[in-house]
Amino acid sequence: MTKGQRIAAAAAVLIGTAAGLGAFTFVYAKGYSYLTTDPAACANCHIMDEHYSAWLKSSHRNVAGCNDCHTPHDLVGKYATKAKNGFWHSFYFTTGNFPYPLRITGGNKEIVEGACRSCHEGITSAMNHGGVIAPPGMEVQPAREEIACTHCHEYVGHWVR
Amino acid sequence: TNIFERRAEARNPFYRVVELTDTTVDPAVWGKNFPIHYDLYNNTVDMTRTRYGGSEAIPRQPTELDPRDVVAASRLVEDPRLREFWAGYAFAEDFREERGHAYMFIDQVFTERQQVVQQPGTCLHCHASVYTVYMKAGDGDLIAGFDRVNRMKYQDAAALAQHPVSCIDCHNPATMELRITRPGFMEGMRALKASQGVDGYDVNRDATRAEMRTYVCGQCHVEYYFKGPEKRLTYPWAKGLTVDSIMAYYDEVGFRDWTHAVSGAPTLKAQHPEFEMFSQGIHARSGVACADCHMPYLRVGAMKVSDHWVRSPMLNVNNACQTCHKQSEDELQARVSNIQDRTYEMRNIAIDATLDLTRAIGAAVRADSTNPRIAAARQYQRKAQFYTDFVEAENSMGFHADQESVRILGNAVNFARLGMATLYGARVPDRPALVPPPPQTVTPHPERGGGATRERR
Amino acid sequence: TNIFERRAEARNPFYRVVELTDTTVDPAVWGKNFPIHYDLYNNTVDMTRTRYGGSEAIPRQPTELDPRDVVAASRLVEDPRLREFWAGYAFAEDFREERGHAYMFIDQVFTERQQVVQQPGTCLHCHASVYTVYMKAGDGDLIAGFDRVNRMKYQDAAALAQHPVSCIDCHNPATMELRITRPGFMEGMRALKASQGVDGYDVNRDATRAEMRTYVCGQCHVEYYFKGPEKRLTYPWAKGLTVDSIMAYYDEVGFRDWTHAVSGAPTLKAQHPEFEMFSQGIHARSGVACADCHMPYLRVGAMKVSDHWVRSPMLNVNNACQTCHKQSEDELQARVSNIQDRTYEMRNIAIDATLDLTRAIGAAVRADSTNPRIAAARQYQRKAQFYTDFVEAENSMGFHADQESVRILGNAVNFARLGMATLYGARVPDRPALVPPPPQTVTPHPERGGGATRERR
Ligand code: HEC
Ligand code: HEC
Ligand code: HEC
Ligand code: HEC
Ligand code: HEC
Ligand code: HEC
Ligand code: HEC
Ligand code: HEC
Ligand code: HEC
Ligand code: HEC
Ligand code: HEC
Ligand code: HEC
Ligand code: HEC
Ligand code: HEC
Ligand SMILES: [Ca+2]
Ligand SMILES: [Ca+2]
Repeated sequence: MTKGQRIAAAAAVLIGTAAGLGAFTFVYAKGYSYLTTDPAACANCHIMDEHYSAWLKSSHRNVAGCNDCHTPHDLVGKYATKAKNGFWHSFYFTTGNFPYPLRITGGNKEIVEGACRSCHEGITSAMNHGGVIAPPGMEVQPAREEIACTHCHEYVGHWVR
Repeated sequence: TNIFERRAEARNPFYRVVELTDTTVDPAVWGKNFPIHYDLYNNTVDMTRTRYGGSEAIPRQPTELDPRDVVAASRLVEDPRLREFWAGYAFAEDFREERGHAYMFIDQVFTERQQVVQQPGTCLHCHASVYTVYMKAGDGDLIAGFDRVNRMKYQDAAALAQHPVSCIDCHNPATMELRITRPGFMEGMRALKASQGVDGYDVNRDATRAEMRTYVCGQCHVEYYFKGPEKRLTYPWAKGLTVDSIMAYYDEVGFRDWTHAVSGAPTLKAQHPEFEMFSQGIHARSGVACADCHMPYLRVGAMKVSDHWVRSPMLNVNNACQTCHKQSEDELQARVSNIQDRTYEMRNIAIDATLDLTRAIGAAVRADSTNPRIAAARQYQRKAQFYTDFVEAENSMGFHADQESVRILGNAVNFARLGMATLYGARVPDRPALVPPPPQTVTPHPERGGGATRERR
Repeated sequence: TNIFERRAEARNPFYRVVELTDTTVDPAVWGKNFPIHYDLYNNTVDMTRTRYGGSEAIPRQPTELDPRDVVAASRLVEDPRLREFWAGYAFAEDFREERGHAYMFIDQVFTERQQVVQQPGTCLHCHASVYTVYMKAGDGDLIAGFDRVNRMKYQDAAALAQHPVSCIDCHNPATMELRITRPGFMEGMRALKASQGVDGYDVNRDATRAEMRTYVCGQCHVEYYFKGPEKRLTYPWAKGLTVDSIMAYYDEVGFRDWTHAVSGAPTLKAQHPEFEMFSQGIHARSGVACADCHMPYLRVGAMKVSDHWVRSPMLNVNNACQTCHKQSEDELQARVSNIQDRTYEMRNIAIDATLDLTRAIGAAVRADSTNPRIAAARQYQRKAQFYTDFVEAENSMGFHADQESVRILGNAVNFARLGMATLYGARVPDRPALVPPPPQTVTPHPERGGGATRERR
């Protein structure tokens, strides 16, 4: 085999095993359920047990599942986040070195804040400076940063304590 | 209001009925655009006591000098020691519990502290809606107006104002964004930030929204003094916000509020340092703002609005605390009382300790005014009194910073102790203060988890 | 460990390899059934300093009397004032930072406090695995065995023990449930509960599991004294857990630990009152247990186990604190340091104040031992010293109860002040202490919400 063919074959084997292993993990860890919106899907991993049981007792049990808060509500954003988190989730799950107890990080926190606002647009409409629409010709300063819902409603999704 | 109204309410919460401009001082006009906020704002006329806070309505016989028929309870009646504590100063004549914002203007106009001494226009800075007054007096230059009104007699300045603090004092009329309108706070923050290495700080430009939800209250709930003949309202923050930094500042500029009538000590008066004390507490450290507890969200119809009925959170525990703390109302009230009882116990000890020293100095002066130890003893009284007064004047009775409040009172008792020792000629050994140990450099051990066995030594 | 192991682990965590009985004292045997717990338990040999806690390994030249080649740092070297503070008592000879549980037995056997005085068997109660020792000495009657060992010479009692506190001292061998094995704590809690109107309290029968996660540590981390000729270990809780109640108890029974060498005052020694101090803090009030911070859950594979490496939480911030607090490790460490610095500042002031009084009494005695004021001054030193020692001996440097710790030190400084005033003959006016105001009876106003307008008075 030429050098090129040899490299291609090696690459194929590599990709094949990776895909195979990935698929196996996918199936074994019930990864396929990850794509659904059923909160039980998250609880496949014991690390999520506490959040799942706390969520079951939360005010959002009947109205918002994990993905209603943890993925953007627009279709593209939803599946892009699923893909990103899906990768990192399985990566960390297998390597196992992540700080416990879990901390939500940057991007995922913004997604959650956005989710609150999309469902609670009505009740929070007055919160940003009274929802004032400046009269024509008057430039409205950007509402400075939004006040974070989690500043007060930190445990609304699941009170894991 | 049924579902349809709720839904409608949700979309454009507030109709613009009137045009609000930078000179619309009357809150009733703002109330046309924001009726809910205006109604809540008006509730500050209500007077209800809490254990250590709130205010009690005391009926009063109106007189020619003071037409008020209801006032807040007198702190001098509640604790008679305070008359001797402030002997020789206006606070020994009339000092009452504070009450709702609605009363701030009439309470200042008619307090007996106005009769015993000619107060300057500076007092108006925190007791009326003065944004428009300063702008007019300075022909559009806020700071020039501020300076001009400071120099006026109080009565003349008061004639220029009509309302207690109102919407225009905290809000930009066009965007309803929070803004700072008080020069005292602007200049105070600039000095504070300069001491932290940040020059040319402009609070309206640089503060975040979360900070503004504290700063709008810090415009007035602060320690202050009148600087120089121009009676310029100054917040003593050039060295920092702790009582120790403020004391160092007053010593450096050699300021005294008055000479104590009993001991002749160069004494300072502390006034309502809520902002300074709060800054040392765990809530401030956790990013909690004054408005989170004193103007919590309130659901009205389909909307959440900030509750503009500014009052003791103990009269509103459900909204003020329970969003962040899941304990019961009784438990939260018990926690606040617990903190306040400890502060109250130490506050009473510190007042006794300071008065013991004050009387001892008085006796020493009467015995022999040339006694060389008197000067040093008076300096200790100055410190003991300011540290004690700093907690006594602060209106949360320790809640805003529980450990700090009691640390300040502990230091006050020690200053009184050292003052007495100086007076008695007991050698006050100056010990090198033990320096706290260095910060923990070691980074915590990685989890050892199972497996890492060690033979036991 | 990969996915397969994780999944397997999750199903049945522990295999029963050996039979554990009520006489299996050796932790290594328990370790066969619970290898992970045993490994973690062994890590207490590790010595790492934190800012105010942990322990520093100090190399030492072994001698005939004391074969230890590593000890913890001496507190008397760190703060030389302590030698004078405890002048005339064993603690002035040798007092070190405490370190891991693994060392508790050898540290007690070889401390110089054993050389200066003949200690009784009572000391063993908190320094070795004594459950089996007491049961054997009492032929199955724990309390009888406890009483018998108390009366023995320490050296004879020590010969009966082999291990530091081990599994059997906190766990029922059959069910692994937590249980109390220390008579001192059983009788202390019975006295405390009786003072709260609950008679015949049996901690093993009546305590909840959550309480047990604190009580197992309260077996030893407490203030104590040896009562009567039978040297019975007694916890002074019959009037309550605050320093004020414990002081009142000691005054009532007229107990002193020793007569102070400098002043002749009837002085008390406070020892490691972690349980008492913690009970006054916000964490205890919120149902947080010692084990939540000092034995937090640790993820080992798919399982969660209580981390039996008992140590300073500052060496384990992620597990110890971040389950409940979202702040970063640096922020949480800064919060602890902040609290500890304030306590350390007041602790140093209180030691100075007490020593000033002690020296002044000593001088007065030398000048004229019949001086009638000496007795009253000595009583003030007794109070100032015990209140100061209560915080100095407590090992969290104020963290367990931040405001309470500083309140105690503030009172200590005041006792020292009053002692000096008594000595100078300054009239100490006994003022009626101001009683805190009545609890808030008014129930908070129902929301006024929109609509309730009031004409402004
Ligand atoms: C109502 C909204 C909401 C729902 C529904 C919800 N969460 Fe969350 N979740 C949050 C918020 C808000 C945070 C961030 C909390 C913080 O750190 O401020 C969070 C954080 C997390 C974290 C990071 C760790 C932590 O506790 O901060 C995990 C893991 C998590 N969620 C998993 C889940 C799972 C699994 C479900 C479904 C069982 C779920 N969430 C459902 C709002 C929600
Ligand atoms: C394959 C096991 C597994 C599944 C299934 C799973 N998680 Fe996680 N999750 C983890 C692990 C492991 C971590 C910690 C690693 C990390 O921080 O990314 C984690 C961390 C998180 C975090 C915080 C980490 C961050 O970076 O913000 C959030 C939020 C979260 N998960 C939400 C969810 C939600 C929502 C679901 C269901 C859609 C879910 N998880 C399903 C294993 C899982
Ligand atoms: C999928 C839509 C959805 C999302 C996303 C969502 N909520 Fe909700 N939430 C609801 C509904 C529906 C209710 C119940 C009806 C109501 O009270 O308005 C509710 C109730 C609440 C309540 C009142 C009950 C309680 O627990 O006090 C709060 C507060 C709240 N949500 C805050 C939040 C916050 C903060 C977030 C983001 C972390 C969030 N919600 C995300 C739909 C949602
Ligand atoms: C400063 C604290 C604070 C912040 C920030 C905050 N809330 Fe609230 N929220 C409250 C309080 C207090 C209440 C209770 C109001 C009442 O019950 O009258 C509340 C109530 C609610 C409710 C209705 C609960 C009910 O009683 O039906 C929802 C929904 C809600 N908040 C969502 C949000 C969302 C979404 C955000 C972010 C945009 C947010 N909150 C930000 C304090 C806060
Ligand atoms: C964590 C909640 C919280 C925050 C944040 C807070 N406070 Fe308070 N405040 C309280 C409590 C609780 C009291 C005690 C009320 C009582 O005793 O009735 C109080 C009392 C007061 C009082 C006296 C009220 C009375 O009834 O006499 C004033 C004035 C005050 N605070 C102003 C402020 C200012 C200014 C800020 C910000 C610098 C602030 N507070 C931040 C909780 C808070
Ligand atoms: C313009 C100055 C000014 C500003 C700005 C201000 N206050 Fe006040 N505040 C006062 C004065 C003056 C009083 C006392 C009124 C009296 O007793 O007549 C008062 C009284 C109070 C009280 C006692 C009310 C009662 O019922 O006893 C509270 C609580 C309080 N303020 C909190 C706040 C908070 C929180 C903010 C910011 C949202 C704030 N204040 C902003 C000047 C101000
Ligand atoms: C820096 C802001 C500020 C300035 C300047 C100021 N006050 Fe006040 N004043 C307050 C605040 C805040 C309160 C409410 C808290 C309190 O009473 O402790 C208050 C309360 C009062 C009260 C009601 C309670 C009492 O003390 O009887 C009176 C009267 C009063 N002030 C008079 C005056 C007078 C006279 C002056 C001028 C010498 C003055 N104030 C200057 C902020 C200020
Ligand atoms: C002592 C300061 C102060 C005064 C006076 C004041 N406000 Fe506010 N107001 C606030 C604060 C603080 C907020 C919360 C702003 C934020 O979260 O960004 C607020 C928010 C608002 C909002 C935004 C919606 C909401 O509820 O959060 C409106 C509308 C409003 N105020 C109207 C008024 C009106 C009308 C008046 C006069 C009747 C008034 N305010 C007087 C401090 C004040
Ligand atoms: C916006 C969130 C928020 C609000 C509103 C709030 N707190 Fe807190 N509180 C905290 C945080 C954060 C801490 C620090 C401990 C922690 O990190 O959990 C804390 C700590 C405390 C503590 C323990 C510290 C101390 O000072 O002893 C008490 C007591 C407390 N809060 C009472 C109250 C009361 C009473 C109110 C209402 C007047 C209130 N809190 C309102 C967030 C809040
Ligand atoms: C809220 C968490 C928390 C709880 C609950 C708690 N502690 Fe602590 N403990 C700490 C912290 C933080 C320190 C300070 C550690 C340092 O300075 O390094 C400490 C220090 C100690 C120390 C000294 C450790 C050393 O390194 O010198 C002892 C002993 C101790 N605690 C015992 C107890 C006992 C006994 C209880 C229950 C009665 C208890 N703790 C409950 C957090 C806690
Ligand atoms: C009621 C339980 C209890 C009793 C009884 C007890 N100890 Fe301790 N001992 C402790 C605890 C808890 C510590 C660790 C905390 C500390 O050192 O402050 C400790 C620490 C020590 C230390 C190590 C630190 C130091 O002080 O140098 C020595 C040595 C010691 N004890 C000796 C003794 C002697 C000798 C006796 C008998 C007079 C005794 N102990 C009685 C509980 C007890
Ligand atoms: C049988 C008595 C006893 C019991 C039970 C006990 N301790 Fe200790 N503990 C000690 C003694 C003695 C020391 C000091 C050992 C030494 O310095 O030699 C100590 C030391 C410590 C230290 C300091 C460790 C270090 O590295 O500096 C901490 C933290 C501690 N104990 C916490 C706890 C907690 C939490 C519990 C309950 C889970 C507990 N202890 C139960 C007797 C006990
Ligand atoms: C100083 C007291 C103490 C000692 C000594 C002790 N433990 Fe524990 N142990 C605890 C506490 C506290 C818990 C938590 C119990 C609960 O949550 O109900 C615990 C829990 C356990 C558990 C239950 C699972 C878990 O991790 O929560 C096992 C198994 C265990 N210990 C084994 C041991 C073994 C083996 C030893 C000796 C090597 C030992 N223990 C020594 C205090 C102790
Ligand atoms: C089991 C839950 C839990 C654990 C574990 C815990 N805390 Fe807390 N902490 C609380 C609660 C509850 C409060 C009271 C405020 C509130 O209600 O949120 C609090 C309050 C505090 C406060 C403010 C009160 C004060 O004393 O100033 C600090 C600081 C704090 N915790 C630090 C810590 C540190 C450091 C640790 C780890 C050593 C820790 N906590 C572990 C639940 C916990
Ligand atoms: Ca002043
Ligand atoms: Ca003792």
